[in-house]
Amino acid sequence: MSAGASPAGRAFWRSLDELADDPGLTAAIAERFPALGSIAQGWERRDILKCLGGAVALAGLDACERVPDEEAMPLVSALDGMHPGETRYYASAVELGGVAQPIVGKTVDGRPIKLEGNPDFPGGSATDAFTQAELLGLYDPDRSAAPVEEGRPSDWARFVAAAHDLRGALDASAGRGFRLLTGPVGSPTLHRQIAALLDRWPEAAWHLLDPAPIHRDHRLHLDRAEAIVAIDDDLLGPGPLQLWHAQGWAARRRAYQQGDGDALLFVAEPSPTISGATASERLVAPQAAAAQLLVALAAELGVEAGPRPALTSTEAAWIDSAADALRRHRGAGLVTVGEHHPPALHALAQRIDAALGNDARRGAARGGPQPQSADALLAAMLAGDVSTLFMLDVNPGYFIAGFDELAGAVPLRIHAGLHRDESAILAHWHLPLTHALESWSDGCSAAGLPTLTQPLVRPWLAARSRHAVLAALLGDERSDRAIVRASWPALADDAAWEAALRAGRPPGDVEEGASNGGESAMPVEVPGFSTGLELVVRPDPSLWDGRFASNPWLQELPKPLTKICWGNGVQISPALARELGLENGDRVRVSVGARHVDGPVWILPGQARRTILIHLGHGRRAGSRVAEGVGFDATPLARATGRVRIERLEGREEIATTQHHFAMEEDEYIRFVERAGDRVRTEPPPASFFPPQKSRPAWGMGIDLDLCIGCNACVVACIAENNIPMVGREQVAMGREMHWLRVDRYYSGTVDAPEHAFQPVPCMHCEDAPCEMGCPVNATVHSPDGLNLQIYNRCIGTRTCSAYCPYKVRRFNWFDLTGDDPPERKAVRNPDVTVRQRGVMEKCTYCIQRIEGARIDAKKEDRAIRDGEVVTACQAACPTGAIVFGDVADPASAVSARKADGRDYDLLPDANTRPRTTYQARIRKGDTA
Amino acid sequence: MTGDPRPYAVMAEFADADALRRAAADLAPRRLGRIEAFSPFPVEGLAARLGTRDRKVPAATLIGGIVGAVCGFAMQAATNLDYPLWIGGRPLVAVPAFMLITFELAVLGAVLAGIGTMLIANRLPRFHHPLFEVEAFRRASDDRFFLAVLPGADFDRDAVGKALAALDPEAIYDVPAEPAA
Amino acid sequence: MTARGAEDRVTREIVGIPPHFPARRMWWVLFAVALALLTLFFVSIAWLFGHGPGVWGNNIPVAWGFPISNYIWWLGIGHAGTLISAMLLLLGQQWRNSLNRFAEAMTLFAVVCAGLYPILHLGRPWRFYWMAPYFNTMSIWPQFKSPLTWDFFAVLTYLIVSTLFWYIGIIPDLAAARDRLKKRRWRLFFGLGALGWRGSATHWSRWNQSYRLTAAIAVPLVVSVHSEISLLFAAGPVPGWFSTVFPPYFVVGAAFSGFAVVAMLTVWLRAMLGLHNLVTARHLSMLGCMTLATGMMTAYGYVAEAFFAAYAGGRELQTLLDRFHGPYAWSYWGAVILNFVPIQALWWRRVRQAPVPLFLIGLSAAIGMWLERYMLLMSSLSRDWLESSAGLFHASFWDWGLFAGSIGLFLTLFLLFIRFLPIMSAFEIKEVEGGGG
Amino acid sequence: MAQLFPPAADTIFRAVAAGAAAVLLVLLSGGWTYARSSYVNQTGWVQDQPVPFSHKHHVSDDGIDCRYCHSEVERSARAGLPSTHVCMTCHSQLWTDAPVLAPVRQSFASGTPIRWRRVAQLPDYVYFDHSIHIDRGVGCVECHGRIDRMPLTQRAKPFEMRFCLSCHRDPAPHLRPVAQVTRMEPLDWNKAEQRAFAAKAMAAHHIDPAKLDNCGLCHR
Repeated sequence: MSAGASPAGRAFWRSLDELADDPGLTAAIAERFPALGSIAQGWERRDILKCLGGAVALAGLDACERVPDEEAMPLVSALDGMHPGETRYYASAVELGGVAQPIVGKTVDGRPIKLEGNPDFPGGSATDAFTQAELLGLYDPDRSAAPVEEGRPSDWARFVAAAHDLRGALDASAGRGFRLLTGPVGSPTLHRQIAALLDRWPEAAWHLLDPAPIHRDHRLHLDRAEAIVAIDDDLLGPGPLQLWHAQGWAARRRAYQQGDGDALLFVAEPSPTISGATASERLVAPQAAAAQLLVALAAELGVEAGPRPALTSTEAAWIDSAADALRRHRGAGLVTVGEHHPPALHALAQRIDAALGNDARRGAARGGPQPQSADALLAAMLAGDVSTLFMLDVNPGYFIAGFDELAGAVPLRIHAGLHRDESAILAHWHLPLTHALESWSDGCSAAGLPTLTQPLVRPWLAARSRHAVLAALLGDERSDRAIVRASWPALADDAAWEAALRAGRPPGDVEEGASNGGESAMPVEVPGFSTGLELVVRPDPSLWDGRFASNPWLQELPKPLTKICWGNGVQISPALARELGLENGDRVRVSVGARHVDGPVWILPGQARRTILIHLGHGRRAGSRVAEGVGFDATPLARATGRVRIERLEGREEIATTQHHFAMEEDEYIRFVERAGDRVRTEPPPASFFPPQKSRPAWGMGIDLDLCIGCNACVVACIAENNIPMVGREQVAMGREMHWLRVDRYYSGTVDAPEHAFQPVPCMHCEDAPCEMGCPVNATVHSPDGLNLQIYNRCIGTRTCSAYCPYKVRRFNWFDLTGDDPPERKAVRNPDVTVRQRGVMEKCTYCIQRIEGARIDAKKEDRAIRDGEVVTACQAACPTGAIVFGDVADPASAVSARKADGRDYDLLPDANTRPRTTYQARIRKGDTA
Repeated sequence: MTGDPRPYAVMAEFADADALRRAAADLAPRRLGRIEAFSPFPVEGLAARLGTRDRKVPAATLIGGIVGAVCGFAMQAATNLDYPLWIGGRPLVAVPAFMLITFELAVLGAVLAGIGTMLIANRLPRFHHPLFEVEAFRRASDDRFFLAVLPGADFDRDAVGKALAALDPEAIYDVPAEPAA
Repeated sequence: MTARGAEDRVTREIVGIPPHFPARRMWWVLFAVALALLTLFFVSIAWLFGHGPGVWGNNIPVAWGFPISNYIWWLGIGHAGTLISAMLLLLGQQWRNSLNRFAEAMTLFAVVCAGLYPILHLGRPWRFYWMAPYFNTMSIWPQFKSPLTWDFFAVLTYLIVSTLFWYIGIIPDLAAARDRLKKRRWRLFFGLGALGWRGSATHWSRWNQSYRLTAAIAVPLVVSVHSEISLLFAAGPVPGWFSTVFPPYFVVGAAFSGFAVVAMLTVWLRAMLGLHNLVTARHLSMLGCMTLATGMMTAYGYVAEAFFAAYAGGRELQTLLDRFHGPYAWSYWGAVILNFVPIQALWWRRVRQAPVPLFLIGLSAAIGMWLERYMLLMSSLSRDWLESSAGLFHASFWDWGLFAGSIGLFLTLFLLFIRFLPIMSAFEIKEVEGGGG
Repeated sequence: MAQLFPPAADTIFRAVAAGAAAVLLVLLSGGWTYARSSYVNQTGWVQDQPVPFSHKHHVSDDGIDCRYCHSEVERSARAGLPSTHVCMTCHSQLWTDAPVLAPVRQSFASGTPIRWRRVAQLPDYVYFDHSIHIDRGVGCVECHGRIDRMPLTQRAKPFEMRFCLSCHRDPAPHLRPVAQVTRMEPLDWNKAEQRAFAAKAMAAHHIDPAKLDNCGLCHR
């Protein structure tokens, strides 16, 4: 079959196998589903027990069971103002890649159980997936619990002693041979401490290891840009800046929807990213073509004199419309290039902006000492100039291939980190760090505002914060709270300090450099046209640079484009796959020069023909039981140079994905309108036997597919809020993931340059819900306020509801998924949500616990629930505000306004279920022309 | 054999169904006592001839069916009204949806009542019975046919004996009454 | 007096089987096999209860897997017994008398197998009784608008009714065995079952009334039961299910598979117990005819279903095409071929009367109908509305284990039945031969 | 010839049948009573506590208001067991060396909590909120019974779903002025007065019993 347009207008296909319409497909799929999954392997002993358990469970028909006895242990002395069972919120921040993500942490009985955005920050009201998942990181059972010396358990006292001696030696030698290696540093305090260290030991050096570069010198204000040209730059993609960029983009896009200006996004990229999927015009171009394109753009706009490089017709067309858009939006445009490209390109991009008078890019101020590169460190180590290597919250042992040999030559190696990872096992000293949620610190948000980080909970492990560790090294006795506070003279008096803590930020504003310009012209060398393969290594959309590999929520989070969980693949283009006769899951070897990695192939529509993409962050070798051995490690190739080759290996390797591949269906799951203001074609709802629902309030949800960028923040937020269990690779492969909210990804158009679209799918809370019809025991019924309830304790697990559900949003507990959780994992659970038993169905509840909370508060004040008082977890997290929730019976509510939009439509109208969750069609173009 | 205590019955044995039919037809009008016939399989119209046919079973079946149906529907309606729950937008008392269980319970009621009545009216189970005293009666379930005259008010053993003998049976037996009775 | 001889022979041949069982060795071999499978059945259940339904291949979207398709298959087989026994009784088809007893037994045991599946398939089987309305401290009731509740009542009723029907049918033969046999323990065994049946004309007339009335009720019952099973599918808005053709389609298919299995059992018992006088070529031929007839009706069901789907277009058509050449095409074509092609041979009397071919045709029909149930379930659920949630079902070892186990359960019960009870309705055969009617 | 069954057979059979029926009946009614027994719903059971705390003494003799110790009840979903500190506010003056209070003092000294056995306890899948019930004027006594008459604390009412529903479906008899919620003696009201007040209260608070047995109210 072909991907031709259907009568309905759009023909969506999910992925290649169906376009390929491969006869061997069935066989391939058969291999993808191991009949027994994980159960088969190595459970024997527990099997016996479980069987007994089963027998017992059945014998003692717990019909009229006694509630088992329980003990209550009241506090000895109530902490100041602390009420048992009371929920408290703390403003704080977590850091990723040196960028602080402002949060408000929700704690119950002193346990942090949910992170939300901090609306006091511009663009801080939401969160991204990583920030949501930091919560689970706090409770990671594999975090290292105590210092380790020479592989033996040790304690801080011994380290302090050791540090004392070291200090003496370094003071004597002015710090000769001492090297500090860190990741990107955003915390002023940490920066200050490092500066102090370098002052004290002039001979010492500070190096930076940043495997996932992001825009640091500049701050992009996408909300000011009506036309954005991003060349191989995943602006909206995962990472420290995602939230900032996404909110900027959404602000602009919402304005455009209201008819205020344009919101155009031109993306040229080697492999699909969510930016490309969101773009109004996406160009498939290899990474090597970036320079060409930029120069061409410059030439087209008359910024650079000189010949316009040779381009393919599609490239030329793209350049033309991009240039045209930039011209039309002089002063309100933006040209960016991916941070991994050489400075010359950035300079050129800025010159273009300067020429057009665009001011969406602002310089980000940077003061104090700047780190040297990691390569410099490696050189020094090679030369034997390093006597002490202090690795602070960074993992060179994983990122730098062959680091272990080099490190072997260093006499003293100290590592401080959350896990006993690849670098920790190379070190003489491993020092456990506290998690951000249990530390004092500060930082700088993506918007450029200073943040304060305060502990939501007292550390329960013998861990210390980064500041305390450095302080210990420098012989500073103060508590890290004092250290941090010392960085903020403005907060000297306690009132100011507490106010700042409540706000999560010290007073003070963004200090921004001038908008761009003044960039000296650097020679841009444009690589010649090559027929060879190119390898692109990027941070993983779910695991980033691998720091999240120990986080099950993120391991099981389907990557936006591939929907792969628990692993990675060698992503190649359909064309290349055809050429090499490869199918999803075939093992291949990718070599660059002398280095190579082996892994299974994943064919990704819309990837540049000769580009191979591999995600970092997998194949971790140490640090966490969750991380180890998942996927394969791409770091050997990350820094390698030479010719890129790919060859087929024997055998296949199953890749677990949450989407399965079948022939397309001619359907309008995702509807499009051409421009803002257009109305989507909707047919009148088919007749129904049953009276329309009348309820007040009538809860409903609207999801704007034009704002949704498929970033997965909502999915992780839902997991965190609703105690959703993770099931692991085999079960996902069997189609048993438990996510209540999933983000579907559809393609349309051609395989080589398809159109992408995302669609978050929670429960539709149908008014005429088929699932309710099916349940024989009244376990799923309708509430007076129009919710489709799922009563876990009444459910007997007939699964009829799921069979009848047209949207397949219901999830089933095929096993006991929660019983064996370690205490840490139990501690993260939301006490307001029932933990589901084995054998019961579950699904999205519209966060009924939040509704009930709001209802009770409103009841106490004898008023109706206000619009916006109930915010679902997904809605709260959504960086672009695509999700709106509220009372659809109230015409004044935000959700009613959203549904009144001409782009509003029901999913699967012919199922005639009268869904309460509706979608707003995506707008294909970004301009009003 | 005169002078014996009154037997439970006097019984004649026949070789086939027709003989039994004839005998029954012959004896039924004469007032010798209650007449009962025994055969290894239902013999058409025999009960009618003997006037022991009744319609208890059909009546019970009908009543049982009606009761079952009513209870069935009432149960469904009542439970739905007792805890009114909103199911898929359906009306609370959804008559079409209730019909199936109503029918099933009607069937159940009818069958239970019918078969129950059959057993009770036939006084079954009855493991010990005077007739089983007669060795030959064991063939009643195999290939022999019996006609028994049970003593009425004015019982004349000889008259009965003669009457039976006149039907030229294979044999005639006295079925002794229960020692206790 | 040929009649007497005949009656006597009938009694001897049928009632004599338990005490003087003809094929003891064969029986023991089969029984051992059955017990082995039964053990597998219990092991599968223990494993299931130990781990949860996840030991099967089920997933989302295919939340129903083997248990439900096997449930429907077993129940369908069951129906033939009742039909043969009740419907043919009312139609006065006397040839049924040689078959109805063990056909009914087959019904009972098939229904037992079927009835276990829905309970085992639950996520929390120890809560199955919540399907029943009883006064509980939660003051909550079953949901009577759900097809599952309908099924619960239907299957329960069906089990009770067919048990009673079978039992009152066997009473006179138990009496015959009681009176006929020499050994006291046998006589006590049958005597207890016979409830002191004496065969008096009055008893017979009442017995006749209730037997025929029950038969008259059982026929619509069978239809209703399998119609309700079909509603389990048809009540859900699932492409390929949501169709009015389902009830008749299911009932006919059920009868078809049932007659097929009866044919197999008949051929087997006839050979094993040497019942050639009682089960004549005519009986085989009649069975062949029934199988052929219902088979052709089933074939019509396929055509009708395909037509409706094509006529409806849209998703229904999509699902139909999926069935033709989707991942489950093998089961669709398997069903069509096995159910349609072999039975065509039954147009010829010579084939109908030849035991081995008849057995094989029955076998193919039984397998074919199993494939049909499998196809109907999987092909619709695995890809219903949203492309994103499409997913395949692959049976696990424990799926097969439980299925094989349930066959073991059936065989065990059936073997015990033929070993210890009169497997044919002796008195009715006599009635025909002895001119009682 | 000898009969297959002795004359007694029928009697025996009937006896056995009757017996079976009786056993069945006993089982059913047994199950019924068990499910509703105080063993299952744990009403009237006294668990041995680390300290033999007497509500009777503290409430009726000393006249301490419930909220003095259960301070959260108006604010939070949980009533909150008092911290050792609260006990010691009095018992640092009174009974300072009473042996029965040793665990309290020991807890206070060592900072280890007292391990009480829970008496009023709901399954984890039931979400009961004290604050809203108090706010609506549902007296403590409605669920906890005459706690002021309990030398040793025990569960007064069966915490079964039907118990909750009985009130949720007909709140009227169970409502009282908020000022009176902690009062243990019955209000000196006759039925009419009770009904009248309830009618007013339910109107004022928009309490609609039709919506009060919504499953989602308690089960999330």
